[in-house]
Amino acid sequence: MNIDMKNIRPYGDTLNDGAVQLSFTLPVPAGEEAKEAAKIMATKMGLEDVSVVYMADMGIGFSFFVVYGKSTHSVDMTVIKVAKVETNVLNFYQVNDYIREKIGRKVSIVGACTGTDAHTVGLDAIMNMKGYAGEYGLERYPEINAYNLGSQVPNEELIKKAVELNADAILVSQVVTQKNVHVENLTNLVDLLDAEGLRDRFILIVGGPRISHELALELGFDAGFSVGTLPPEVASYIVQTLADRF
Amino acid sequence: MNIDMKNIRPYGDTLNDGAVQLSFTLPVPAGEEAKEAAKIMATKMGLEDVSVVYMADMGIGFSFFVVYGKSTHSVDMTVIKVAKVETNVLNFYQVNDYIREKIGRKVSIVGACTGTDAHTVGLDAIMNMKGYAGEYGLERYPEINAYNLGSQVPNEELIKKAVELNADAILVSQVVTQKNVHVENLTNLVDLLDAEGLRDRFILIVGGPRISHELALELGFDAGFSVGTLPPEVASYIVQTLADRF
Amino acid sequence: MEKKLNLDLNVIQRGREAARKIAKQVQDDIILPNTTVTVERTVLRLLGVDGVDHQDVPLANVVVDQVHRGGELDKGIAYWVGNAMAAKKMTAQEVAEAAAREELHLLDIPTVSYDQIKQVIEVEAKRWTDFIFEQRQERVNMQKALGVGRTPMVYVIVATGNIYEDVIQAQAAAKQGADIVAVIRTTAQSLLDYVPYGATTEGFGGTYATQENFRIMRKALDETGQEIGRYIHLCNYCSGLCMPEIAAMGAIERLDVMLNDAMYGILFRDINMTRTFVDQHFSRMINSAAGIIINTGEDNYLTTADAVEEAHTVLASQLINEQMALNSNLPEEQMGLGHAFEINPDLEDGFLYEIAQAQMAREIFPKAPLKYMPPTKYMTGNIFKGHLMDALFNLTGVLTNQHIQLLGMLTEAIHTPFLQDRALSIENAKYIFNNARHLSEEITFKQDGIIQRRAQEVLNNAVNMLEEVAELGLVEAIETGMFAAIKRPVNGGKGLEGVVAKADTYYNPFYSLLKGGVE
Amino acid sequence: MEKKLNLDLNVIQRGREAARKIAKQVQDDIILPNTTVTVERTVLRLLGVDGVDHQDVPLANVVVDQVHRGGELDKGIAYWVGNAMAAKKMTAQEVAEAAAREELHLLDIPTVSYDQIKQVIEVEAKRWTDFIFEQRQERVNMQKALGVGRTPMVYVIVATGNIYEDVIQAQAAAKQGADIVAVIRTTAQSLLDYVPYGATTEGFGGTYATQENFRIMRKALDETGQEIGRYIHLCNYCSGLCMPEIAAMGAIERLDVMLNDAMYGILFRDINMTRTFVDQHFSRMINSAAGIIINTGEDNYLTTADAVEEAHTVLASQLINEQMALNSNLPEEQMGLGHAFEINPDLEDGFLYEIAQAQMAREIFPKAPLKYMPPTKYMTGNIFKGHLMDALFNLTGVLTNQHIQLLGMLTEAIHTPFLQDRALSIENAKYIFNNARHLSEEITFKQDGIIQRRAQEVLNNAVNMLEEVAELGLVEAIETGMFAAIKRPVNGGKGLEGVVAKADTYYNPFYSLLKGGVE
Ligand code: B12
Ligand code: B12
Ligand SMILES: Cc1ncc(COP(=O)(O)O)c(C=O)c1O
Ligand SMILES: Cc1ncc(COP(=O)(O)O)c(C=O)c1O
Repeated sequence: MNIDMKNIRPYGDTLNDGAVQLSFTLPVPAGEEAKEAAKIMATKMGLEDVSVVYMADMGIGFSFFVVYGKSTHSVDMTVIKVAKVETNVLNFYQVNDYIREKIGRKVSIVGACTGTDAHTVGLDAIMNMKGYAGEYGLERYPEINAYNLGSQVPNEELIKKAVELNADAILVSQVVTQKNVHVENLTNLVDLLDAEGLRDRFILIVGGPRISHELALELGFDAGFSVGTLPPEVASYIVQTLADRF
Repeated sequence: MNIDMKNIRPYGDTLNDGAVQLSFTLPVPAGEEAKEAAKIMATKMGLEDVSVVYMADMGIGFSFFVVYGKSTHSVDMTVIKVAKVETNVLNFYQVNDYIREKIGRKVSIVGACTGTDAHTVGLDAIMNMKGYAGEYGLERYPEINAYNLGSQVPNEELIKKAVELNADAILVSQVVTQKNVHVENLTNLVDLLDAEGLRDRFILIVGGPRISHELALELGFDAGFSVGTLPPEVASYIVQTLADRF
Repeated sequence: MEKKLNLDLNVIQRGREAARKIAKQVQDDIILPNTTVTVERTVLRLLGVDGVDHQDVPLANVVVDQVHRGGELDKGIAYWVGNAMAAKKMTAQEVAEAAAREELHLLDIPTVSYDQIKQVIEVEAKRWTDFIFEQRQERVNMQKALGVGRTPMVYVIVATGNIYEDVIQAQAAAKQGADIVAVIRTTAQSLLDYVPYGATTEGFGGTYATQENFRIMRKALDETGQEIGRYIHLCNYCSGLCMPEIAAMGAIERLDVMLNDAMYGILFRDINMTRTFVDQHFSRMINSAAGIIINTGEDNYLTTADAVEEAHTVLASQLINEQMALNSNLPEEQMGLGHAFEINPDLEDGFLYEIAQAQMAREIFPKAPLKYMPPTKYMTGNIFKGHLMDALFNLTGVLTNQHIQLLGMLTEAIHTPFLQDRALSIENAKYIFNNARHLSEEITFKQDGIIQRRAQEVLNNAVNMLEEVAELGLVEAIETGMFAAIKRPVNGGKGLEGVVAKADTYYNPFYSLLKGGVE
Repeated sequence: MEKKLNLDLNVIQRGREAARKIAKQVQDDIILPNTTVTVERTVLRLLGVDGVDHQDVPLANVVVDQVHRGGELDKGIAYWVGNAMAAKKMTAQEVAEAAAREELHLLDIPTVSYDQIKQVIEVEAKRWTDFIFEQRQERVNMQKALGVGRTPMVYVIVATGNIYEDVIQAQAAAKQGADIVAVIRTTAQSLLDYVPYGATTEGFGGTYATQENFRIMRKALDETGQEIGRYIHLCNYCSGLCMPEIAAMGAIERLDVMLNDAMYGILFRDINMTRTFVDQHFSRMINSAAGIIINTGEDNYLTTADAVEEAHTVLASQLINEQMALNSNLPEEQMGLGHAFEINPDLEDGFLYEIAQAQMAREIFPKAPLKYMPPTKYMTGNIFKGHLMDALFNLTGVLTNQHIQLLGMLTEAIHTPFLQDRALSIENAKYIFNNARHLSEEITFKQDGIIQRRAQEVLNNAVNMLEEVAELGLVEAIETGMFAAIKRPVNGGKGLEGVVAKADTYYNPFYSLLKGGVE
């Protein structure tokens, strides 16, 4: 197929047909007018050949719609550049060897779910002995001293501990993102570190299902990890960045 | 709630939050760049706070996405006017009484699935004795002579039959809409009728799941019926329009 | 397989007996005495005739039409073409080409002896039947080498209208987990009395079934099969006015599955009865020899009728299809008898009735690779609800050990499947098949419960209907609208002009050659 | 109810016995000897104390803090407030208001006789317990008049953070078919040692549980219930540092269902053990009297642990919750013991394991209104797949006769439910419940099959665990991490400072009054 990378369009069953599925609720009662409103909404989004294929009354004078249409928009793939964690991924043994060879001392890592966040499963997946998806967590790495502070840790306390334990890296987990609470909380951590002149002392990492590396950089972190991250990826990034910084 | 009818926006869990769900496939391999492309696509559609919540490889270097975001568009409900079939809906008995009183002779109706369309269920629902959803079809109406020509009837033949049977109304069913074949086929029927100077002789009606009254008017029909139409609605429209035309 | 429905074996036996009687009468009175233009064109194709004339008319049509117009088709085209071959020392293809150039009229050539004709024909016929058996063996070899998907096998459709676009969709489907890919045929084709030629890119709601299209798709699926290490089955439509020709094309191009029903054309396409009965018989002999699984079309009954009220017509039709297939020497292992999950989703306990119907089919046809069709009629634009209906359908499939699961699409009421619709569908099936893998072995149904009673009731109704049909004769039963409430007169319908009563000397080498091929 | 799992009744009996022993030890050693600040505040609330001081501190806190700071809470707040009431001829509310204005110090008032105190207090206490019984009767009346949804009852959450927005969502949910609406509580509240006051509009991932919010939502649901002709149940969280106070608020405002677990706070919120055990006991006495169904939180075990490996911890916890509830005089009919559908969807036969677990809970607790929690952990941004997982969950619910089905949302991994998510969820449940309505009565499981063996294995593991815990004592078991692999020291955790050893003269009229209320 002849795909024009400068003008990528959605694909249904024919190249560039632009096929897109939408669903949304409008705060108006079901009926022909509501259907028309849904169609106008889709049209404003740049869809052509709009079909409002389903309308349902939501019980309180609101209506839910399923809509199909053909998007007139296209995306230029050739100019997309996404910030990515660029270090090589080493395995458990390689990471430990790397530390022994290039760093020559144990690496200290502190992690926490900060703010009001109590979702520890993600951070535990990275840090706990047991690990995740068959990969040991950082606590199991002989060359790493990993400290998992658990949930709902205030930023102040996290910094205090990191200093105390002479951490090389700080791992923050943020899962709850309602009303952008994670952005606030993460910004606050960077501000606190800056204020105390500690920002450059740590490799600062954040993870969570709605985190991207890009967002992490934006917020002043060194790296961000998202859905499906495995412990070796994080360990690899930390040890190589650490070695580079020497 | 204080709903501004001039600026209706999608509703997720808070008025005017603009919440919209999207899904589509892009012809690029799964990865961070593809995810970014999906985000750009959604942004071009006027969404803010875009979350690409799911990406899946489609097996051939294409990727499927589920996306949520907040639409910045709004719709002015106060200016929406939708063409609707405006006649009152009479029941079976009322329709027959109406014919007896206002028309004074039997009403003749011819119906067909035209072109290559072989989906007879919809037309049968309106015409067959048995009817649909508990409502008798037109064939059961004592004051109506209903002729169902069945499926894949060429427009020429339909017109011939309508003339032959001195039809008051022609019912066309169109279910297949791929490549807009229904539009072509329906336009062709109107053209043929026009060419033979027969257009005004018949009440011209079309039905089908992707038909709207508006589309029907656009294409030169008198009325259009869609999903869930019941026989009395169609009968009521025909007899009242007929009486008006006298 | 464990029996769970407490069905009365005697009642089943009675049903089979009635169906056998029905099929025998059709065989004796209609099938054996007649041939058709497409049967004869098939003979030509199996003698190596291929290609089209300058007006794109297939050579097989050119030749058969010549003889049919001359009123001499009753001897069989093999006789006439054999005569020309022997007289002119030409191959069948050369004869056809000459006829197309109007340089040769088959009826004008002086006739040689019957023995001479037989000699040239049998050699050629044997060559091509052998090729079909080789293709069959090739399938066996490839399946052994690559392995096949476990049952219920995942069957999906592609329907873009363009064979090259279809290839992309089909390869994607295979990679997503499909075991069988059916290329939906363009809506106008079933009533064409010829098979279009070459690669095509402009179908309508489907793609033309042509031999070249078969070849292109076969190659593509073989490649993907190699890549992913699983044999991918190819399916098309052996249905309409060219049933046996498509069977031949499918046999040659190693298709694996074919839609092929003994009565579908009569009822749902208004094709003449005699034409259909004769055509289906010969087409099934070819499918049988080629090791192709046929799929019957019982799901069609439920697109117009109510799936609860008319459930027994599905079983009745399955039993007739079975007996007709046996008369074509098609083994049970290739009988993909159809049925469908089409009960109104709002019905209380509808899921129990679906289980009853599916399990009943499984128990009555224990060796058949049953083909289970998804909800379509009650699908709406609510793709979310539709996805759930497909989930219960998939669960019923694995719970009742269906063999071929034609996956439902969440967008059924909207459009032919998008790439992502198919992927979501496959994900649906794979999730449920795996998550409920051994549920079937775990569960038994209550004695005289809703499920057992429902199955027993459907069986009884079907057998009563079959006995009535046997009494009446199938022809009269169809004439009076006993199937799908559709009435078809014996002398009505399309393609009647292509039916020819066989002469005593009728000659067609394939009846015996194909029969010989299957154990 | 038919038994399908062939569970050994002796093993179940052993499990109950061990749990009884565990609960008794906690009752004797921890619960009976102690009281807590929230228990005492509850006493005040049940004597009619309401409102906050100029700093928004609830009057109940003001009064109890005064006495607690003075080191005299061990006699029970009823003693001190009763003394003030009798001495000053004030109502409890007047006493509290005066204390808030710092015009009155309870410990400085000369003491009257114990009999006098008892006299004023019992009248007041009886008035409020009677009111609770009236509310209970009111529920019965309304349910009789309006009818209730059939089981599995459809339970959905609202979680906007704003009580008025919650009302809209809740009323829509009821109209869409919900039977129970739970107002999710803001994430920070469980660790507050007071109950916020008044209507609130700024919660975070949920809405504050306040008495006024309860009242607003109760009124809204009663209205909608009248409109649609079905009683709509209201649920909130009786959990955290204010368990019994919230129970009292719920009893007064006629909530119907309350999240209320004997160990959840200890394990998942790091609340002190003694505090939790004492608080849950008193809270359950109130729930019992008010006819409120409690929901225990066993689903939480599976959010961190594997649902296959740790399945037995769910059952062990259910049995402990049951015995502790019995010690609070809570009847089985109000024990909404929790469990969850959280097995990895990629597991072969995972659906069978889910059925085994759910059916096991049903058979072991035949009278309990079990609360079944949906898949959450393995939900992803793939809303289509998620909707299917919820479908199998719903099917398991109806197949195993669950009482309360907390509906999963297709957007579980993304956001708290949108209006449409909830509607699609309800549609999912209604479709499946209805379509498989009597499946449960139809199906039996194979003797010694996967399902039976799985249930037996989980039961055995749970009973072994309980016997070990009984041996060790629950305190030590928790200290050593036997539950959810979380270790909590007896002297650690939040709220320990609010625990007070009762004096011999400890006075709390409600222990006896509430006990008397239930048959
Ligand atoms: C389990 C769970 C809980 C458990 C948490 C138990 C525990 N100890 O963690 C309990 C039941 C306690 C809970 C409670 C709540 N939850 Co919750 N919960 C979930 C659930 C079901 C799964 C989360 C999970 O464990 N995922 C599995 C892990 C492995 O994935 P992960 O976190 O993404 O981690 C991976 C990567 O992101 C990355 N990663 C994550 N962190 C880090 C850190 C670093 C440094 C690195 C390198 C990588 C990394 O690596 C991990 C492994 O690959 C989700 C829904 C869902 N399916 O996602 C809701 C969800 C996250 N919860 C939610 C909410 C709202 C709550 C509550 C606030 C509800 C309430 N009002 O009571 C409470 C309060 C909790 C609080 N104060 O934070 C919402 C969040 C909505 C939003 N977007 O803001 C969700 C999405 C559910 C929903 N739809 O409403 N929850
Ligand atoms: C049943 C069915 C069939 C049956 C038809 C049997 C028959 N005798 O009608 C069979 C199996 C034969 C069939 C075949 C095909 N079908 Co078909 N079929 C359907 C199906 C499942 C249901 C349609 C139906 O019966 N609906 C029920 C009736 C009652 O609803 P209705 O038609 O909307 O009618 C109501 C209103 O619209 C209105 N109405 C309709 N007509 C009229 C007329 C008048 C005058 C008035 C007033 C009102 C009115 O009133 C009716 C009652 O309320 C749909 C999928 C779906 N769930 O919608 C696909 C569908 C319509 N089919 C489709 C296709 C592509 C085909 C084929 C072309 C596939 C192929 N290549 O083989 C073939 C060819 C048929 C052809 N030549 O037209 C597509 C159409 C895609 C598109 N948008 O173009 C669909 C959507 C499936 C899909 N996703 O691919 N099909
Ligand atoms: C046996 C059979 N043949 C053919 C078809 C396809 O339709 P057409 O006749 O248009 O090829 C079907 C459709 O369901 C079928 O079941
Ligand atoms: C018993 C119980 N209480 C409370 C909660 C809610 O959490 P929180 O402690 O934040 O109120 C849950 C959550 O699942 C629970 O199961």
